[in-house]
Amino acid sequence: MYTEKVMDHFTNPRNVGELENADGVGEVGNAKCGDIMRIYLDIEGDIIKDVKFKTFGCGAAVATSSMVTEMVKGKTIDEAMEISNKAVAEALGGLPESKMHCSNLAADALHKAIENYRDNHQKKE
Amino acid sequence: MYTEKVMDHFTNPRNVGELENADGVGEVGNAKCGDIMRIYLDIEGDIIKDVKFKTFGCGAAVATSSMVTEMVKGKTIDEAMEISNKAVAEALGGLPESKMHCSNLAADALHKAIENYRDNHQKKE
Amino acid sequence: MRRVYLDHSATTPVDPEVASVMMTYYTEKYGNPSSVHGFGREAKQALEQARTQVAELIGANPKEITFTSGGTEADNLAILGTAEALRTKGKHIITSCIEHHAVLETCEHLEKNGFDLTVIPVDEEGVISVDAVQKAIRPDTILITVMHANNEVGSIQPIAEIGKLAKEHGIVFHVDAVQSLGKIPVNVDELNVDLLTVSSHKIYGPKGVGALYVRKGVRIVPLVHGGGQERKRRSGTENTPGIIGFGKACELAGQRMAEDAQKQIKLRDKLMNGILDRIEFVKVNGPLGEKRLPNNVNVSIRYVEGESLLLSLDMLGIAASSGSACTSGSLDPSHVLLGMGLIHEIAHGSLRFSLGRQNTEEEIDYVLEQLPKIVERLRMMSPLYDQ
Amino acid sequence: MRRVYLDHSATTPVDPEVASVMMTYYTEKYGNPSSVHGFGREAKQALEQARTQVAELIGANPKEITFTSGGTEADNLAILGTAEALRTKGKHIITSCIEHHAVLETCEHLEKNGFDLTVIPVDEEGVISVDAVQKAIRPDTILITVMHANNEVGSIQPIAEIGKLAKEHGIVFHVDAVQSLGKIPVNVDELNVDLLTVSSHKIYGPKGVGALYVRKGVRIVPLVHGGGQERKRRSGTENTPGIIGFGKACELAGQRMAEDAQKQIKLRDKLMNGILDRIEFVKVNGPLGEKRLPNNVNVSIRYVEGESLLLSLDMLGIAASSGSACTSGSLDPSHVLLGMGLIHEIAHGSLRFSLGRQNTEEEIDYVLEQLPKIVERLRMMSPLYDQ
Ligand SMILES: Cc1ncc(COP(=O)(O)O)c(C=O)c1O
Ligand SMILES: Cc1ncc(COP(=O)(O)O)c(C=O)c1O
Ligand code: FES
Ligand code: FES
Repeated sequence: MYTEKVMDHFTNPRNVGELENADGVGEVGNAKCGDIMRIYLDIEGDIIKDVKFKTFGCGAAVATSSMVTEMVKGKTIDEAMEISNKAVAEALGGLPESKMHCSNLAADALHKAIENYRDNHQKKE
Repeated sequence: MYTEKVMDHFTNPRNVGELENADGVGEVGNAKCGDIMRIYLDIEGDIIKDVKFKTFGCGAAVATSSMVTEMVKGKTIDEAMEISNKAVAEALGGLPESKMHCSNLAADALHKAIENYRDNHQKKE
Repeated sequence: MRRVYLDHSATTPVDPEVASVMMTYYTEKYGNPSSVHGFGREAKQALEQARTQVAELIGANPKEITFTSGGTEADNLAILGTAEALRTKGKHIITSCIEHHAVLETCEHLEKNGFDLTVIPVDEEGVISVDAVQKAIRPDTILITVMHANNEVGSIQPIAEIGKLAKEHGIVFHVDAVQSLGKIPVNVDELNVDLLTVSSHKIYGPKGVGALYVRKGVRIVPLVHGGGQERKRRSGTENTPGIIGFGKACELAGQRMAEDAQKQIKLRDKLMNGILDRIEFVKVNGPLGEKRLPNNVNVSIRYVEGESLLLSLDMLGIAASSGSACTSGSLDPSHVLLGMGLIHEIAHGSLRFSLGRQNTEEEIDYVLEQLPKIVERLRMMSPLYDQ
Repeated sequence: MRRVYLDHSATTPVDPEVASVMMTYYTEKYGNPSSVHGFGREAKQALEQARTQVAELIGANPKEITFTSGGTEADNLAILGTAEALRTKGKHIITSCIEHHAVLETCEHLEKNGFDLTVIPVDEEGVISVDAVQKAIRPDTILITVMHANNEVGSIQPIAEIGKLAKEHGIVFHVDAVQSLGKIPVNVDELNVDLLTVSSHKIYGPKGVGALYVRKGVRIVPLVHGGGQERKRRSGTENTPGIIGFGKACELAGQRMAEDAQKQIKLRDKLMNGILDRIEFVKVNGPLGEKRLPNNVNVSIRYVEGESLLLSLDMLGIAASSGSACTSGSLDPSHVLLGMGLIHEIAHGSLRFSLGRQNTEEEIDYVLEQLPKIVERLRMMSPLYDQ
């Protein structure tokens, strides 16, 4: 059902955890299944320096969470905003049709965390 | 499906054939399936001395034909008139439910042959 | 006792290769294909491989294959499922008078429930005329259902042409290919069909498995509701070992079809000609040559009755049938033979031999040696045979 | 890799004795039971023996058994067949909120087609109240359909009492006994049922076979039309090897039931108590003791999600399920757990282990060793677990 890459990220998820004093935090619940993801970003200048996640969800949810943190590390926030759920699914070698919605979780949480950073940032300015 | 007795009478039917100058002949077609039986009787006094049959029909039709000829030989015609299709079927150790109608063929042909004999007989008197 | 099986149109033995594949899925790889774990995944994978094998044999896409519990259920799903899906569009259905009961009874069930049914007659060889179908088409016709090859007399129907007609008129076209599969080429595109029924136990696969081909875009309403298996078209835990066996049987059928046909045509003609040579007052039913299935012999033997013939053959170990297996328990002579214009009495004395992969020349010789004696004996008993 | 199968409520392996009986009927005694000849007769005989074996296990007469392609089809036949037979008498049907999809979806299909449906709730242990059924009965109620034991939480229902109610009101009573058969006694007279569904692959028989018990005198309209097999109740060439396997499985189930139950209750309680001892924030779903199936363990493990649990167990060779096998592909948490009042999040983290004949103490020890580590790992990942 899942690709090897998905299973790898599920078994050894990268960047699990929290960041104290994160610059941006995003949490979303998946409208379709009720699963939940939270993402933490440390941002320096425009660059995502560090990233961590916590996920309550299915195998695909965990794997996409892990994958998205890998994908954004070192990217600018503008670049990160461009990452779509499709791109995450592709990076994992694809997801079963019925599991495509799971990749929304990671992409949405990421974008929400960046927006949260921007909100905080703008306020500080 | 058929009892051993049915198969025995089907394989080695008794009294197959015709009687030239028979005292009574009866032929019936089975209303249900279109099969046909003809029975020939030689009668002396009231006693059935000889009997033969010809049948175009299923295994049960052949077996009941054979059985009925065995049953009537030596009987009086009144006794023979009493033989029911049920009695023939029982003498064969039973017939499958869907084949019970086949026993009508033999009983009906027998009764018709006796009536035919009575008709001839009465005319002669 | 010698046993000669000549009733392959009723059912076939399971090929040993097929049986051994199935065994593994009964006792070792027994997972439910809907399950997430490894047992489930290995079953699911094999299930999908079988789908591909079935699809390949009929030139379809695996996604267009819905597994069912047999040919009968697939016929029902096609006909009832289409009627339900299109009931607001129209109420007229066209079929033929030589269909299997799985089609005829289902159509008649719909007729009782408000649908209109036109039953196309056949010619004396048991072949439907394309013209007659064309004339039967009405603006409210929603379905044409016709068989590819007849199970009793082996007549092959002009499916591609009827399919062309159906397409021109935008009518859903269902074909029962239970008897043709594995014997002659069956290709859903060449035949222009929308729905096609196949059954496993007629091609050396297990009983209780069949499939309905549903062309992409064609909508049918399911018959059986539940867990939503088979893309919601057919609920119920999948009969994985059976389906896997069916898949394997399709693969083997594809490989062996040409060779099987060649061999069986030879035996068929030997048997048919042998009977005609040795027994008087015999009539062959169905077409000769190209328009006949490679494995079908059907003859009417005058003055004798079918069941008596069958029983007599059976006592010598020869398995044949009179009409189709399903109807041989009934009292009416075959609706197919009557539909071809045979009178009751002659239809009654008909015999079908259907050949299979394992039959040999010696077996045919044995039948040709025994059958004349049986007929002789029964004719001596027959009040109709006064010659 | 070690493989521990704890998903017997989804499906079971075929018993080797059953498989070997079936084999003969695939490759040697392969006749069509409708055929007149010897091949047909030997198949027919075995078919009828199987009917007797199934009937005996549930205290029925063999004539009251109709074979189908599985539990799902039997449920559909019971419900749709009764609705069709009694549609002029009334349109009201009663069922429960914890039924299998084969029942629920079928009832909902009828609801869409003009029938009235009352869905009875359950208590927090997953048990239906007889009182609630009584209150739901209307003058136009034609059918009550309720399961004997639930497939997810193992709760056993007060069937005999509901049956008594149904009888008093002259309402047809259907019971889905797919999960109880072979695990606890099932007797159609003691349970007061008119129709009862059983399935082969849950009791170490083959997939793709089931049966509907139809009490003498109860009328149902067939679902599948054709050759008129199964006393016209279910057309289609009989899956003889499958049915024969089912018959054998019923015989074995009758012999082994008491011993199986005793052994599995011990393992069940060891597993359930072991989990409660070793893992925090765990809740057992379903009743304890007598009212629970001997082989069912169902727990909700807070702060973790079901599929992640399953995948993690699977990587260690442990096969379990989350909800029923059929629903584990879907996104919604189990309708049964929600029906019992669990909130979405907790229902989501539920796990079912279902024991079988072959399971051992060592296997349970292995699960008890691994599961806490898995839960620990997943909780560390969970945004809900902040303790
Ligand atoms: C032409 C035809 N259609 C349908 C069927 C029914 O298929 P099954 O036996 O798989 O139910 C048969 C055989 O019985 C058949 O010969
Ligand atoms: C309670 C219940 N009813 C019906 C079914 C369906 O039976 P089958 O899998 O034979 O279609 C199942 C199992 O899937 C079940 O657990
Ligand atoms: S099912 Fe919820 S995220 Fe995958
Ligand atoms: S079927 Fe005609 S007499 Fe038996």
